[in-house]
Amino acid sequence: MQMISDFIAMGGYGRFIWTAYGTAAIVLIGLLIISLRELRTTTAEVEALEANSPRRRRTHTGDEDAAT
Amino acid sequence: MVKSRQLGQVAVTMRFFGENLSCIRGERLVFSELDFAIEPGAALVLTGSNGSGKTSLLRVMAGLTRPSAGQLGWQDGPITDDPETHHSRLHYVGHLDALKPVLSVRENLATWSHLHGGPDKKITSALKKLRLEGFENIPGRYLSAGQRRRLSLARLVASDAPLWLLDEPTIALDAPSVDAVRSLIAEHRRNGGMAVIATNVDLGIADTSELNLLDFAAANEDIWEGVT
Amino acid sequence: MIQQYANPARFNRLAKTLMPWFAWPAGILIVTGLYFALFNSPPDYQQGDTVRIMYVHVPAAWMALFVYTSMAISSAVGLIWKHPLAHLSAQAAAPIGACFTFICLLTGSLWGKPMWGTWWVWDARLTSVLILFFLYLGFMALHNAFDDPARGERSAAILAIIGFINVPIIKFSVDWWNTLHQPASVVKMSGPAIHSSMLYPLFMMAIGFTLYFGALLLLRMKTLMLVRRACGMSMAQLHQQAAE
Amino acid sequence: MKALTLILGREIRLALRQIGDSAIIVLFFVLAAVLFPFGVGPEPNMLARMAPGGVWVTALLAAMLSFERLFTPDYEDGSLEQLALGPAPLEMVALAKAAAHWLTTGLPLMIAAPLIAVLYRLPDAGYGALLITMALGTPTISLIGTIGAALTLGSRRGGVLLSLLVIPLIVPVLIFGTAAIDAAIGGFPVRQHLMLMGGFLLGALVLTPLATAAALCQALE
Repeated sequence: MQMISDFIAMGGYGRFIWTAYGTAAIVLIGLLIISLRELRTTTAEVEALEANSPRRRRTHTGDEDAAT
Repeated sequence: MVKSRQLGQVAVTMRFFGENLSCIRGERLVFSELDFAIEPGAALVLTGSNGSGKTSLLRVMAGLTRPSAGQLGWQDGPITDDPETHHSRLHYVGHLDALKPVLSVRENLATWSHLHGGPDKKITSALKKLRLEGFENIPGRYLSAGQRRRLSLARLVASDAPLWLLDEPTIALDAPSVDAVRSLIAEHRRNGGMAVIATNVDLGIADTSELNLLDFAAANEDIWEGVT
Repeated sequence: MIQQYANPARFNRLAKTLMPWFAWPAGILIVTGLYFALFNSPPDYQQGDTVRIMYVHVPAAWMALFVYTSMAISSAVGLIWKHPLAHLSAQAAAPIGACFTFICLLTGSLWGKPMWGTWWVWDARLTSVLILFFLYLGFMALHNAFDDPARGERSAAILAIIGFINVPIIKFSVDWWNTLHQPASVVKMSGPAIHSSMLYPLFMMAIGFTLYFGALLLLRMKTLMLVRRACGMSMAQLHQQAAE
Repeated sequence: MKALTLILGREIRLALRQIGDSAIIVLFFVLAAVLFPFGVGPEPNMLARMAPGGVWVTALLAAMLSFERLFTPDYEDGSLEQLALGPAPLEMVALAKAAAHWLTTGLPLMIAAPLIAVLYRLPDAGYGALLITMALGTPTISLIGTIGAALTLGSRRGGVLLSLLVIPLIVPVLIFGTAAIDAAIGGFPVRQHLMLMGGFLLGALVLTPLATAAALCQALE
């Protein structure tokens, strides 16, 4: 038990070291999570856009347009 | 090919052409594989529905917009070699009138014609051709839309340039002014000049070749196509 | 698909294959690096345990400079050869670089408090890194200040190239001015002035951060490509309706 | 070269017609500078100690105000397109714009600066250095400001964004400007600070037109 509390104390500088590591971890992991969430929402958006104008229907209107 | 400038006569008589041009606007391919060529004395009319790329093509010809592919050139070489010479060979009249409300009509025209090396005495004759004589000292802010448009067109005659790039020149113009513009273009072509006119309205100009932007539309392909 | 422009599909496949090779090694290296940094390396004879902050501060500083340099290079490539993927990689890298710079500044000041007795000192190295942070924020702010994304990326690219002058200033600030900040002690002509037991965790963390940057860059670039694709598709449909 | 004088002449004529704009800038400079004594208190040697920084920072902020109006009016009414299509290269246009901005804003600020320094009870030794550093600094600020103005042309919140971009680039000029005045007051040699500021000016004179021209090209595309 004593060993762990020594380790936490870090020779009296514990709060500096742990805040440093803590904020670094929060920033890096936070950025990762935000990026992953952004990817998910954008893929959903592209799929939605693709759904309401599937390739087949688009070329169809394309031909019609060229004919007129 | 006489390249020196002769007073009153359009000296630079050369072909202007573009090969395999394509242009992207707002993530969308506006037109692709577009070729054109204009001979001295000729006029090219650009037609096509709104958003088909008429203005984009004019800006590419003027060198304002860099084409995504292909190149433009005169007979003595591509425009990218010497942009300044290319710019000195053309007048571009876009939708915006380049007019300062604080400056008078004469001062406005003088700034642009002096920049292109136009002599002072041609300013009054330019204003007369566009039916703006007597407006010399009126500050720009009092002009109506049609008058502003005519002042913008006066730049064409105030200093010489073989190639005219006109983007809907007859908007907001009354009938006599449209006739004045038509005769200006005809006289310019007689002097060996060239004109490219983007318009949706029939200008009634004799023997022009036509280029419909829709023939070069890229079937709605966006450049980020393959990303899934 | 227009071949001579960017080839997003090919890049997309490449990113899919490369991603695991960046992500997993990054995780492993950072975890082992942390283990060595916190448990297995000796405290400094003068600074005691505060030296452990070095294992986060120094790699973050290296990454801040490395990411900005990669942004400046890809911006230059984007502008000169009009290559849209290059602009995308700069846009994707900016937030990552900003986070690394923020970590570098924060851990630096947390290390400065016990060692120099103050959170912040107007020292050449610290000031120039602060300016680097503002340059990152300026790049991101300028990037989405325009309605047309293509316009935003090009003008931000110019800022990235102009701001690059700051990177050598940061690198050599410790040599030009007598700064409180420690001069270079790892990458030196005479070899590193740090004992190997401290050097290994440092390199592990540095490589781990670089791989983390690589993986996140690929991920963010894919998102940005999808955003552009959505923008292109909606524009195309708009004109499709207009043509009908 | 003729084109440079033509464009410069146009800019100055435009500025003279709207002389109110640069007058407002100088007025803001005076007002902002006067605020400090209210905030910090009228105690003489505190003010004297703060004079170089106070004058320089407020002069910088005053110059910052006028950058946004540098290209935007021309961009909106189409004059910028015509300038770009003129026979002169865009770098020339950028240089002419920066010179016009310095004449209409930098110079008035330089003239007003000693008056403000009197309000701050700047020691007599400092006035010479103040004028020289302003003479070297304000053109650099104008040059770097044109880059910011060109970069943020057509953006939504142009003004604020412009300051965010320009301030980091102008920090060195501010540091050595104030350091030179402090050195002069303290009787120390001023030469090295002025040499560095001269270096910044020459560097800016050569490099900024390139960056501004590139930014203007993007804006016109």
